[in-house]
Amino acid sequence: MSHHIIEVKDLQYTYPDGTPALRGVSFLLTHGETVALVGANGAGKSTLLLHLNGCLIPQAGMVRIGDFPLTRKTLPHVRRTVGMVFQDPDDQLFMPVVYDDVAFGPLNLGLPQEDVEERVMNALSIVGATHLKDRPPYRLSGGEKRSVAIASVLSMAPSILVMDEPTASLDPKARRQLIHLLKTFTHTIIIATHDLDMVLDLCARTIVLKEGQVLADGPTWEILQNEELLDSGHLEKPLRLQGCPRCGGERECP
Amino acid sequence: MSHHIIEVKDLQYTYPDGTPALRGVSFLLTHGETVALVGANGAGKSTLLLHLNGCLIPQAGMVRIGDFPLTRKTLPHVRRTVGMVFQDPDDQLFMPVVYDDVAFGPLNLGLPQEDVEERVMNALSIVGATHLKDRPPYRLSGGEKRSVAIASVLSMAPSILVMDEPTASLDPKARRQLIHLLKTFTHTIIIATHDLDMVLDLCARTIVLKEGQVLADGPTWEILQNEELLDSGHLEKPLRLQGCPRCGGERECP
Amino acid sequence: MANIESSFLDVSYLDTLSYQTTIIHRLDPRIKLITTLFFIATVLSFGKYEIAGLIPFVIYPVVLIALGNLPIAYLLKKVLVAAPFAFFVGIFNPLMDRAVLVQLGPLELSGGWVSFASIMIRFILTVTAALILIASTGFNSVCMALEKMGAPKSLAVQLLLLYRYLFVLGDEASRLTRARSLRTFESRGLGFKVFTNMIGQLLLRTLDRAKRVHLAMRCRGFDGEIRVSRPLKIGGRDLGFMLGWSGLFVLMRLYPIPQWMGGMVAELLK
Amino acid sequence: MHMADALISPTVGGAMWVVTAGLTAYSAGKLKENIDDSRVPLMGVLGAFIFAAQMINFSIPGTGSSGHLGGGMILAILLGPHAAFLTMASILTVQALFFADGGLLALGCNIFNLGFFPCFLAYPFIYRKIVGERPTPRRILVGSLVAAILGLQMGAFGVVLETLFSGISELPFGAFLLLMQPIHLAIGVVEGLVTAAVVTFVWKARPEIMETAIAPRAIKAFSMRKVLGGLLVITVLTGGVLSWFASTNPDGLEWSMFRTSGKEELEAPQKGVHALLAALQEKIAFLPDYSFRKSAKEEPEKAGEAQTRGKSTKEESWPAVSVGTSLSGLIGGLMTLIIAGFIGFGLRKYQGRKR
Ligand SMILES: Nc1ncnc2c1ncn2[C@@H]1O[C@H](COP(=O)(O)OP(=O)(O)OP(=O)(O)O)[C@@H](O)[C@H]1O
Ligand SMILES: Nc1ncnc2c1ncn2[C@@H]1O[C@H](COP(=O)(O)OP(=O)(O)OP(=O)(O)O)[C@@H](O)[C@H]1O
Ligand SMILES: [Mg+2]
Ligand SMILES: [Mg+2]
Repeated sequence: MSHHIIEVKDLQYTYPDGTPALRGVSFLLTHGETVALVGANGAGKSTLLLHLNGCLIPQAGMVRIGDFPLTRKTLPHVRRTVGMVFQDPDDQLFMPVVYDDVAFGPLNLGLPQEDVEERVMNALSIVGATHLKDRPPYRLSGGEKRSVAIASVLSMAPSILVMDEPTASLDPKARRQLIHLLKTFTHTIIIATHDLDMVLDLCARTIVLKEGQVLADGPTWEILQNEELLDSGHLEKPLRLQGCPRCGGERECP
Repeated sequence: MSHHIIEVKDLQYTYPDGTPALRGVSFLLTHGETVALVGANGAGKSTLLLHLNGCLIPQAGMVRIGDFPLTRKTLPHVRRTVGMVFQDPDDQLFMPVVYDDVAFGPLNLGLPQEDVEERVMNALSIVGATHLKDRPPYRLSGGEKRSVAIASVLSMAPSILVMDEPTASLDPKARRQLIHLLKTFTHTIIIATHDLDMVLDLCARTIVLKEGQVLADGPTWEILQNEELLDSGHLEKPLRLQGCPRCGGERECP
Repeated sequence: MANIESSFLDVSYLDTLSYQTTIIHRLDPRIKLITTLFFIATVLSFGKYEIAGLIPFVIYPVVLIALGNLPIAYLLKKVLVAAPFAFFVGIFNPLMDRAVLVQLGPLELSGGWVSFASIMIRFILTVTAALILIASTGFNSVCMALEKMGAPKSLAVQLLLLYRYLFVLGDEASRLTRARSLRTFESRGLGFKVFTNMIGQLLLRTLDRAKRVHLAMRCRGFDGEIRVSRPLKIGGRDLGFMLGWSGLFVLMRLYPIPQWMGGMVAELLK
Repeated sequence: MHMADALISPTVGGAMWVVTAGLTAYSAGKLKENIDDSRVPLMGVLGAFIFAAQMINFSIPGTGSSGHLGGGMILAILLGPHAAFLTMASILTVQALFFADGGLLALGCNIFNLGFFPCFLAYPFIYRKIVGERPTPRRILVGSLVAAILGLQMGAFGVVLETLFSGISELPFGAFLLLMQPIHLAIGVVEGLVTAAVVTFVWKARPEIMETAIAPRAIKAFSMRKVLGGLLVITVLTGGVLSWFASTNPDGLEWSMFRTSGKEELEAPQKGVHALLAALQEKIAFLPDYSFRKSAKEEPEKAGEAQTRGKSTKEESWPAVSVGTSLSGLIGGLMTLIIAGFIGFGLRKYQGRKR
């Protein structure tokens, strides 16, 4: 199914104030892949993600989602295909109660009432948040907000999920639950994050960005072992691969 | 020096909308300790920290900083003793340029011009941010903002540092630099965080909060090994103590 | 204010321009503020049918743009964007005032057209002057200047804080609109109800932020007064700038330089 | 509905500056009296909020256009009149400086139109009276709607008056009024609805915020009277001083002729010291009195003078100027522009080389 493909070719973007954020990024994601996008603060991760669902239109280069290159014309199609989960769920949850929020997208798609209801309940049950449906979003905990934000995107049945730092400011258990949840998804997923341990758990492939360019793109395990590469990308080994803080011993992996 | 002591006794706090955030918290910190405050989202960590420097006044129970119980009268003294680094540096950097921001506290203390200048430059050089002094805060990167926020507190020469999630949304290298920086401090430090690996590196002692009460209080190493306790506190073992993601082998510590 | 989002970017860009260190940028902000105000007042003091006398005043923006290394195309674009109100009110002049004022051979110009042209020239001059002020001084310095010149402290502090959080909240708002636009199709879901929820949400977050900012300020000894230690000094060069320009403005106001030059050319042609 | 610099005379602009400066000082003083230091950051951040909120818009059904939040009323409700006025002043300053909305000289007018009316009249005398001590959604709706509409109507009327007094625009009073008021009726309805909805939202989500915002500083009627009184005094004073100033100038008609025709100007200084001084004195007081043209015309002698100079058909007609002088003006203007261009170009070159 070629419509789950994301192709980015020599993408460049400079913010109107003159900050160059992307200086020629290229990669190709195929159906069902879960890919991590890592890199230093300001490397351009968020800017790149904003291109994938048409929040930003390429200044130079090309983005293709499925069969369509991203242009103003194909925008509605692209937005239906790509679902974006924001870093701060507060940005995403603006309706008075959770149910309305999750129903917002499907309603705007013009679906009939019953379908909407089914989609909403379905999305909420996938993230395990059915019991929250009548609560106002601004009274939820951090982890709950995150789940609802994901549900509000899932209810639009996107084929590709784009997430910006989904584990930020979650407590360890909520983080773990999120990871388990994402593992069950069969979507094509691209995650920008600083949480390299999550990357290790979720993503087979990793793309390292540095100053708006792709520094490396390959199997997660190899990239996250390459200390030189990590260092140049302002990263470090995932914590679980680092030495034990007490005895200082390196972990040997058979 | 008893003025580096923090004593909290049966502290309770309910938000105006009726949310009970603290339901009787007690502990004692002594001079030079570095203590972690961990717990689930909504456990009351931030609320507790806001009491330590008098941003909130106890509704019941008592907070004592040094020799003085915290009341409206002792507030100025307490605020000089306890420096607070907020979770979102944007909340803390409210002046037009970095220099002004770091100078804000000393100027309010009524110090003469030269002393202010010295303190500002000193604080900036401790966090390695002297080159940023003429930049407006909104143009700094996440890690730079964090450093400047710390400098703006250090310039008031507090004896106790209180930090709320200092590593949130930093890239791995910036996080590591922050940890190194904090290691060099001899202040009494209390850190609320979800980053248990940082706790392992920095704090000899850990306090676990759950639903506004102290669930455990003791040596970090013991607490972070106690799986049952961690689970009940919505936490998990620090990543470096977890099984290897590839071979699944548990790390054995001699 | 049709496109606020791009206005935000403009703010950010103008702000960037003000970080340069040209001769113009280094002048004392108070001097630039006063000179700008004097410039505007002089330009506006001309009669409504004046055109020729206004033209020499172009020299002020031209020189400042050149010396301050400011992008002229960008400034002109900004002026155009702001033009509609002056244009729509001014365009009534030709309709109402049809008496012939100027006769150029067979061409008859009514007073209305002359005064309309005059309005547009004033508009261009005054707006450019204000934009140059901000692009060569920076907003924070203008605030400092205002405060030093006797504006109430609370107003100056207001301006500083407003400017500081403009960017933070602007980001928040643009993320909110972005999130909405991602889930709206064929402009469904852009209605009033959703809008007020978003504004309400943004307002709640703003109030929370204001509370946190206040706490952060209090933690550092804030007692209702903001102290800033940034001495401003007016030197000889600053005075020279102000007096030189003001003198020139007065001269250009008093003497119709274009008429002289035109007259001279006419003499020569004869 | 921002007044633009290009449309006002220095007299009107200056007078309104003085008035707003007075109001600002008064508000700042009031604020200082009620020491509550949490208000300072709140004002600043809320000012930024108004800008941010304007980025979010909604589509108005059936019109294809979109609306957004204006701000004055909501600030008054959340902050009280004095703080709201100051915040409005800072918002308009930023708009004037960055977005070229209005202008520096028109800033006084704009702060008055968009700040004074909603904060000091519409809020205390309309909104507060309707909503009372115990708000209900219905009262908030009615109060916001009426207050926003009337506040904007007053503001629009202010724009009309200021434009009229400036005399730069030829728009007749009646026509301008008929243009401005209905437009601002529509804007006011939208503003009122938005204000009501947002205030209700906050009031339901966090009642405690609204309580602290509304309860403590209900302004008393007597202090309002003082404001209005002070305002009146300032207006009369500045108006008086400025009109005296303006009346010492020659008639607008005469002056403009003087300007457009270069010859007379050239000749003037040649008539000896006496004439020179007189001419100088006329010009130094450079506040033009065109703004008072209507009243000037009523003075028979001056009107008569105008008639002798020009072959006027009706009262709006102006003397035609001979081809020669206008042509020389045109040529001279062009030359000035070219010279200015050269100077700019040269300076930029010079700057570039220095770098
Ligand atoms: N709205 C904007 N205007 C101007 N510059 C911007 C804007 N947003 C981001 N930038 C700049 O673009 C660059 C890339 O930013 P981006 O947000 O994509 O980085 P990031 O990799 O997501 O960083 P982080 O890990 O901190 O989220 C940075 O230098 C940043 O300062
Ligand atoms: N301003 C407020 N008004 C009402 N309730 C609040 C407010 N701030 C926090 N709470 C509630 O108080 C409880 C404790 O919140 P607090 O912010 O202290 O938790 P926390 O441990 O810091 O959580 P996190 O890890 O997510 O930062 C939560 O239930 C929260 O919803
Ligand atoms: Mg990012
Ligand atoms: Mg917290």
